[in-house]
Amino acid sequence: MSHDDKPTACDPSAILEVTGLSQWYAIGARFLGPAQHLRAVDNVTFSLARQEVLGLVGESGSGKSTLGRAVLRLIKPTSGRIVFEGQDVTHMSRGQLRPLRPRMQLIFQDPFTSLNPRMTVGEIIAAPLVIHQKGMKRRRRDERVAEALTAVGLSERHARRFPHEFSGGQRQRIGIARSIMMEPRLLVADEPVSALDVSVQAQIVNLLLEIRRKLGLSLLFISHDLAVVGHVSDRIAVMYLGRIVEIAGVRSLFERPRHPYTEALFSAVPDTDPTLRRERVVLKGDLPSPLAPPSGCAFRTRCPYAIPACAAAVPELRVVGPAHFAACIREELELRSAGNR
Amino acid sequence: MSATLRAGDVAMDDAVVLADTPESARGSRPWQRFRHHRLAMFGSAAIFILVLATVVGPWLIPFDELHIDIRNRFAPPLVGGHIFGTDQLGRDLAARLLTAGRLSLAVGFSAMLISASFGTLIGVVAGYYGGLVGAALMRFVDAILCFPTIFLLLVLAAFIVPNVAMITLIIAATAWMEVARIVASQIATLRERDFTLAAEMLGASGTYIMFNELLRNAIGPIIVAATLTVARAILLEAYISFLGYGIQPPMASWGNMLNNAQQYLGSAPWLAIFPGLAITLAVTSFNFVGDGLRDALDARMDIG
Amino acid sequence: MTDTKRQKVGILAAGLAPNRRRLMAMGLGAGALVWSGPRLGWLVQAEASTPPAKPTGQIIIGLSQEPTVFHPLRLHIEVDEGVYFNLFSALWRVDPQGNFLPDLAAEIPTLANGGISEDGLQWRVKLRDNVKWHDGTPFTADDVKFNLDLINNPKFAAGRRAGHELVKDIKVVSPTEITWRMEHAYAPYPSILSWTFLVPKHLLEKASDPNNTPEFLAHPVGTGAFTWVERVPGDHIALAAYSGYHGGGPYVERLIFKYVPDLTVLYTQFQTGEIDYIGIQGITPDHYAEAKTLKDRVVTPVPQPFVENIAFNTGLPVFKDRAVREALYYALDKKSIIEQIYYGLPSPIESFLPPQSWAFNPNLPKHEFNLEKAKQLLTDAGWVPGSDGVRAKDGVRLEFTNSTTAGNHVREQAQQLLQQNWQEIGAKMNISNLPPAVMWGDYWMKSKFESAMVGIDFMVGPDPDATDYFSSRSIGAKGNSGQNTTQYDNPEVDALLQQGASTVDVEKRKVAYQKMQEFTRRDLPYLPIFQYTMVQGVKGKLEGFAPNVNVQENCWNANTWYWAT
Amino acid sequence: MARYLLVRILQSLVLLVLVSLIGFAVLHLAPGGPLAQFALIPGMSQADIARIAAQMGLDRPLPIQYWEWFSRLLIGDWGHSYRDSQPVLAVISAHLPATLELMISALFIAVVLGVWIGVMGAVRRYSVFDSLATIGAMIALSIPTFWFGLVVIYLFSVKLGWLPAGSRFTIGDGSFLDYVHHLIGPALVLALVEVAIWSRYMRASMLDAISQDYIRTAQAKGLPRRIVLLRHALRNALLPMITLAGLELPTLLGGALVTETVFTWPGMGRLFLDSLSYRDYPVVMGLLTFSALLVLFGNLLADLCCALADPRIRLT
Repeated sequence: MSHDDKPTACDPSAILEVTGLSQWYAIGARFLGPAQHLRAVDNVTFSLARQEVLGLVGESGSGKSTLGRAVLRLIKPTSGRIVFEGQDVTHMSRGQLRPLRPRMQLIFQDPFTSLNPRMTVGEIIAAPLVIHQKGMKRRRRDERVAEALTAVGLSERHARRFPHEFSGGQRQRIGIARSIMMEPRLLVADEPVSALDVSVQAQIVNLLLEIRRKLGLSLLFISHDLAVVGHVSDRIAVMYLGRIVEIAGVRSLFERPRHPYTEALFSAVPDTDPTLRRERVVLKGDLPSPLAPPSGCAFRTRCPYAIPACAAAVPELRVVGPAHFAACIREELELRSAGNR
Repeated sequence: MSATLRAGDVAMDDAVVLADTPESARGSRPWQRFRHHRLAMFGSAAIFILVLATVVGPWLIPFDELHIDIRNRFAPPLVGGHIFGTDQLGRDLAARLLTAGRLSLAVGFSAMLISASFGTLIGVVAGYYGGLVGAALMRFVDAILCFPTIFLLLVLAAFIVPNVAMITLIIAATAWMEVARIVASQIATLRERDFTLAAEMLGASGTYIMFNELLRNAIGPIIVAATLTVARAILLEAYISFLGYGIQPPMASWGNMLNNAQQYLGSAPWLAIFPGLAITLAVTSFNFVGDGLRDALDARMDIG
Repeated sequence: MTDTKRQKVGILAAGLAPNRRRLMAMGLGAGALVWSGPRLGWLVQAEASTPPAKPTGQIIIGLSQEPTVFHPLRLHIEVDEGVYFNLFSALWRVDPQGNFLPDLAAEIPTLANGGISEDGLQWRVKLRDNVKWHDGTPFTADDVKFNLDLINNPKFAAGRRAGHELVKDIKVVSPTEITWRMEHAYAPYPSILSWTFLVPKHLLEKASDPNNTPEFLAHPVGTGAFTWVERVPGDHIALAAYSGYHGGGPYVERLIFKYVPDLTVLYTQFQTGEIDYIGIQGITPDHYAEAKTLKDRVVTPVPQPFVENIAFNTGLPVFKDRAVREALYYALDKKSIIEQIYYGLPSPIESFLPPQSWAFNPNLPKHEFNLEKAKQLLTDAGWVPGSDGVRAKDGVRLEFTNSTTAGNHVREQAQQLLQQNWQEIGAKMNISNLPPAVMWGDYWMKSKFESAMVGIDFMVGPDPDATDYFSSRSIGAKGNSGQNTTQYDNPEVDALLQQGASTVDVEKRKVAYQKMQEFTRRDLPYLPIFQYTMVQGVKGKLEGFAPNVNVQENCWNANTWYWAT
Repeated sequence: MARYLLVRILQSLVLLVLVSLIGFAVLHLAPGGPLAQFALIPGMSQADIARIAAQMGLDRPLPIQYWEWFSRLLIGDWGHSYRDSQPVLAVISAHLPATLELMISALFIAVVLGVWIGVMGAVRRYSVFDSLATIGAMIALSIPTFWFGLVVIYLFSVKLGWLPAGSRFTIGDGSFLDYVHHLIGPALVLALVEVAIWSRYMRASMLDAISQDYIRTAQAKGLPRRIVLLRHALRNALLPMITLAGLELPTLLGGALVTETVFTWPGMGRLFLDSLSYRDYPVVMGLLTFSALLVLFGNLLADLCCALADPRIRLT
């Protein structure tokens, strides 16, 4: 495999490049007493092309959300490098980031807590304008709010209401309206539908895709639901215990997963009958504590294909197919794909 | 641009539902709860009457509260047209009681405004920034809370030239910590909410987040604390005036009327009884209202 | 309550030693010392009933201030001296008639007996030989020398040095005889010695720092009629009879000084009999009428040398004009203040001296309450009312603040009455009262006040010499040492003060001071209001009690008190 | 546990330094001083005053004065009173028993009455008793302590003559009964506010306890209501009250000051007021520091008791 095949390559068309990103948290670092480190994100490298939709999938606790927030620089990464639109944002201060904020936005998982309960919907959606376009006339602002509300399928009459008067799906629309107000180039959607009723999920996903198409933005779509991710994404990255274990185009990944964990995730995806859905049924045991991850391949403790060598070293992401990378030493495995169960 | 998206582009079945939601449902719930709180309503009425009486009352009484009639000292209630009697200088007690109330209530309100604003400021900053700044501020609050209020108040009062503004200030200086604590803990919790992160994501400054986003969520507890602070401030004014460090003559406050009255407890008890009842009534009313507001604005019931 | 104490401090601050000065005026100053016999317990003989054979019972003295300093030479306040009289002894003490009575001294030194030389410079004091400190150690002339040296020790925080600093060449001739030389003649010195209580050399000489004697301060040892028992801080001090006392008595087992900070409670306890004697501030005027009717209680108003004044800071433009001061005096309703606010107890006065002083001028113009005259005076002097009724002249408004010790209720009442009086003639007075620790500091001493309500005893030492208060060379605001805080500056008064101080001829002095009182009555740097009267109460069955205007505390002779059986 | 204790004690020490710094600054930056009232003593020259000020160390720069005071404090020397030259600690400890006597008896009344009223109120929620107790507590919290004291004195001392008007004991009597007789008035007055606070907290705590699942389970099992309430609910409801005792210390201390003033009680409050008006800096500083220590200690003790009594609370 050549050096160029590595996903770390500097790509001028990429809107976001992440290199060796780690996010550790010190736990128990109190006055007196030793600290432990929680490796929420550990040495993650990927890039996101313009207008591309990258799905990020993994169990809860795998570090997806942390990664999402780290690339947006809502938190300061422990190490690594984040380049957004050619600018190194890794060490920027809050003040330095402020002018970049309109171009990168986040959609939250929980539409109940991400909207300020004491602000009207109008105020919430107008907030970006208040912050970044201070000189804007109030009437113009109201117009923009009305447009945004209409764009996400709400009515301008709703601007005077408070978030708690809305359903979950509606709230998520409000959140989306807010995040697209400043026409971002990068949108990170952090489990945008997982808190919603199944019936509403599709609407929101479709709204997101619609917006992506209209605005031509890049989307980092984070979800634990492989089916949703598969529906939305161009490419998918699979995370396990803070690391990306496999990253590939949707078709390639769905047809031929190259990491046992990806296979396990497929097994959890409901087929046609939602009542059969039982997540991670093939995995033994619980997710290991991120405070003390297993040596070598972190997945080996739950992997049906684990061999002693798996414990030796942390497997690197390697090219296993066209634009298909996986971090498993057992390349020979023929894993079941999404279809054949 | 968002304008290029039209409503029809996406399915919006769930969006249609809320067309009929009653307008401003949120605004009325606490108010209804408050209106059903009998003591709070009693308190509100009493405060209204007190304020009205102290503002308008002095004009309705045919005596000037400062006019000394030295030969008519210690007239008992109802004698010579003085419904509450006269004081040690022959001044009409009712007139003095009302103008004193004006001052005591004004001191209470102003001290509340100052202490609530300052406490809120400290609390918001401490709660939002946390870390070293927050810890330093909250330790400062703790340190001041270590003093029994009266001790602190007296130490301050013993060293200033007593006038209304200074008295108000020192009362405020000993009453802001509670608000600061409440606000700090509220803000610290709110700070962890996603909407704070959302604001940060929008590129909002710390000041914007603190005062535009977070503060409005802590307003309920602040209002409750502020109401109770008025009650406290009225009491504190009475305490320091009683101990001789408060409002100076000839201006009357309920506290210094009591201070002057205790000497005549045996011979002219009405001098002590009426101001004492006035203080109790005012303070109780504010406490009732505060209690009612606490129930009505209970954050758990309301925040999304 | 606190304010009662502060009220006291206010008066206190006006002069710590009121009564004894009159004694000097009558005694040494007038050159008419009356000798009494060598026995101290003479009063006993005057009593009808007889004291018990051995000390019986206890007496509780109620005080509104707490005695705290038990080293009599240190900085202390008036109330502490009540304890000193019974715990310690001075060389001599003074009786109600103003006579000196030998105490530790065997006799009073005079010109006649050769104790004081013609020029007043050489002193010789003979001491008793039968005096023992409470711990049994004999008292000798060395103790006297030690005390005089201690007062002048620069390292010692002595309360007052006036008079003592003139003492030089102290020689202990024998254990019962001591001599010294005065730097110059100082007539009041015998009086000063009458309240200079002596402390034991043998207990204090070893202290390397004379200020640091915690053992002595906690358990003072003296030669008085009572020994130290205990002090319960904030509550009381207990003394017990000293069997080895050199004078008459004591006839009670215990003497207790009880601290009751609230005058009303103090009175209530006197009423119920918990307290046998009320001292210092006495019974408040509003309780006087009721107190007189109490059974088995003797309640007496006792005149004091304090004069209640309104002091003007004549350094201010508004008070420079004598017409203003005069008009304010005309507009002062003295009668109402005295009769209503003070229940008619104190007596009106025109001078800064009490009528009991030999230099008192009884022929000063009488005060007249006349608002019309006051207005006329102001109008004539060019003070015309402005739109708000307040007069002004040449851009100076007739508006000023009046200050006194905050929390003194009765004074505050008088202030408010004055405020109303003066408002009627177009003078605006604002009340700005201050805590005592602020009021009597630079604010008063350096003339930073505008006007003040203050009770002052103007006499210094034995006589009416008020140089400290009226001489233009005593203005603290101008860097001088003195208490001319009104900044009164009158060359004629300066001359009269000089004249009065430089002669020993009493008649000549009297002329000078009487003339001077005419000037102060005319110029009115102070508006004299009244002479203070204290109402003291004592249980009827307490025998031997003798009010004494010449001392701080009427328990001056508690060694002879006893309960009638 | 030991680590928690250590951390808390260190925190408290930091607070103590802050407290003393604030107190010192306020005291010394204010106008006036301890010698002002001696300035008018006849024969006392301004040079004399300056000399005494220097002997007392009052002429040195404030930071140095503070450092001297503080460094002595560290070795247990709290300085000497300007008034009676006694060590500050001795002065305070001489006034302490009177205050403690008052505070403890008031607290006793408050705990007994407050817990009873609170429990009854919670058990018979919304009954007439409960409503009256609620209103009563609110009014009690609103009555100025000193005024209530005056009313008590007026009624029981002046009018009825049942109680003494002040002081801690009759000199010459001093029997236990005499002490109790004197204590009744001030203790009742001081207890008033505390009863209100305790009953309010107790009611809330008891309501909380009653609504717990296991209480309902116990009731469902048919255990007599009385037993359930007393044995299970009350025990759990009392737990948070331990903390209250610690947190209420400043209020109690402040209340004691006012009560002592009204009843001329020779305690720390009295001492504080006297020392303030004499500008007796060492004693005022000592009292501030001492009360802060007391408060900090109370809080710490409350936390510890709570932790020891309830294993669910982890001290981290």
